[in-house]
Amino acid sequence: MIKILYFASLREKLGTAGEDLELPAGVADVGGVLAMLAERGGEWATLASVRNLKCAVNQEMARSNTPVKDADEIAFFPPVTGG
Amino acid sequence: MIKILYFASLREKLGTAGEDLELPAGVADVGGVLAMLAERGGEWATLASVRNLKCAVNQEMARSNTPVKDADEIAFFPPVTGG
Amino acid sequence: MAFTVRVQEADFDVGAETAALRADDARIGAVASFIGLVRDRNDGSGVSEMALEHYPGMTEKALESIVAEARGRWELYGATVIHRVGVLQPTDQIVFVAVSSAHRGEAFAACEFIMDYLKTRAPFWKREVTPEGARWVDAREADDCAAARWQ
Amino acid sequence: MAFTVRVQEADFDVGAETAALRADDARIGAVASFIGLVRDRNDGSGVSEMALEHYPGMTEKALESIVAEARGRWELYGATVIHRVGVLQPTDQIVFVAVSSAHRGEAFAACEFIMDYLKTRAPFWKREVTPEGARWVDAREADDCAAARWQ
Repeated sequence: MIKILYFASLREKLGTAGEDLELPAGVADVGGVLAMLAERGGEWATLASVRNLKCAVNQEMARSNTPVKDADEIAFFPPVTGG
Repeated sequence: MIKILYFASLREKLGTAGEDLELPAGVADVGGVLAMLAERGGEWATLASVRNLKCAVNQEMARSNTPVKDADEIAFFPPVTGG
Repeated sequence: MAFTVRVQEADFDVGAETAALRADDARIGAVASFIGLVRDRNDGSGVSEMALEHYPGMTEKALESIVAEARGRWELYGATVIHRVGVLQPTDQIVFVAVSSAHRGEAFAACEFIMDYLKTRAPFWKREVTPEGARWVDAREADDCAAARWQ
Repeated sequence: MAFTVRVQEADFDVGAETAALRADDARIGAVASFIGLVRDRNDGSGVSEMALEHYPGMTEKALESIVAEARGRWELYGATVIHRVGVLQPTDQIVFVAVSSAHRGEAFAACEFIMDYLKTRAPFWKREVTPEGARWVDAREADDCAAARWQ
């Protein structure tokens, strides 16, 4: 299982704050997770093309080619605006 | 009359915090005041050559050629070290 | 604790936090600090309320790593970073960053560095309520530029 | 008073001064501040006591002109400059500079500018007591360089 989290405007757009999913064979990085989610269609299909989409794996900033393995926590969010 | 003030290490070295003096004819700028004081000899003679000697006329930073006239307040001091 | 990072809903007391940072350490010659506040206008609209969301867990790690990076660059005796989350009103305090060191140059630099990095790396998101409705605040390019100058 | 300059023997309260500077002005998004403190060491010697002398009259004028110059360079909503004089001990507060504005860049810049100029233009002199006796503190070349970068 992997845990996926969505924050801020992404959470609102997707209508969920997160989910637990089985990591399918062949999905090995963040880009693979996004491709898997895109198969759902609708808002999910456009997730990967959200302008400046940010991602963290296990609470460290990540990129499309960052590896993903079982039990990881993957978060998607827009650029941060605190401070 | 002009008022002359001495601060910090200069005040200690000269043994006075200030004095009121008649402005002699022919003394027209800060350099002239220093030359007049140097005539006293002793520590006064070396005042003009104190490293980084600072001067203010009427509480504004001044230089050797800044004009001096009757009723002015002239201050001599070392570089400032506040803050 | 000379180095402190906190994420909280509660307000903070600038005087008390500054005293705690100093802790009567006589090596400290300089304390530079910054307070970020909710303004009643942003991007041309009135703002009546703001909500701050964050990523619990990652936020604290990100702030601690920003402080660690500042300590690697400058000799600091202490640093305090407090960031609020939840619903805030105009004039409310959002963030406090304070840094202590021997001399002012390093205190100013480290304080500004921490703020610049916090603005681009710590997972906080602002949502503001305006007369035209609620909206998520857009990231400012100026913040990326501010952070980039430290690289 | 949004713009305040004070020279005083009494200590100051950072929390109260910050609150007075902000005065619930909802245009303010940023407050940058600096506190200078007496250290127990300087130039390799222990310091047990410090005395601050100044030039009454000129000091206030110099500080006001430094603040006016900062206001000409950045859009500020307020500034507070407090400098103590008289006898101080290690860990005592010497100087407080705080600046409010809409955004952090101008608040940080103006606060550091005021400190750099104060260090080279405001007529204060420090005399410190060390185990080797009392001595007047020498002006640091680093302060001239810090002030020169704003020109």
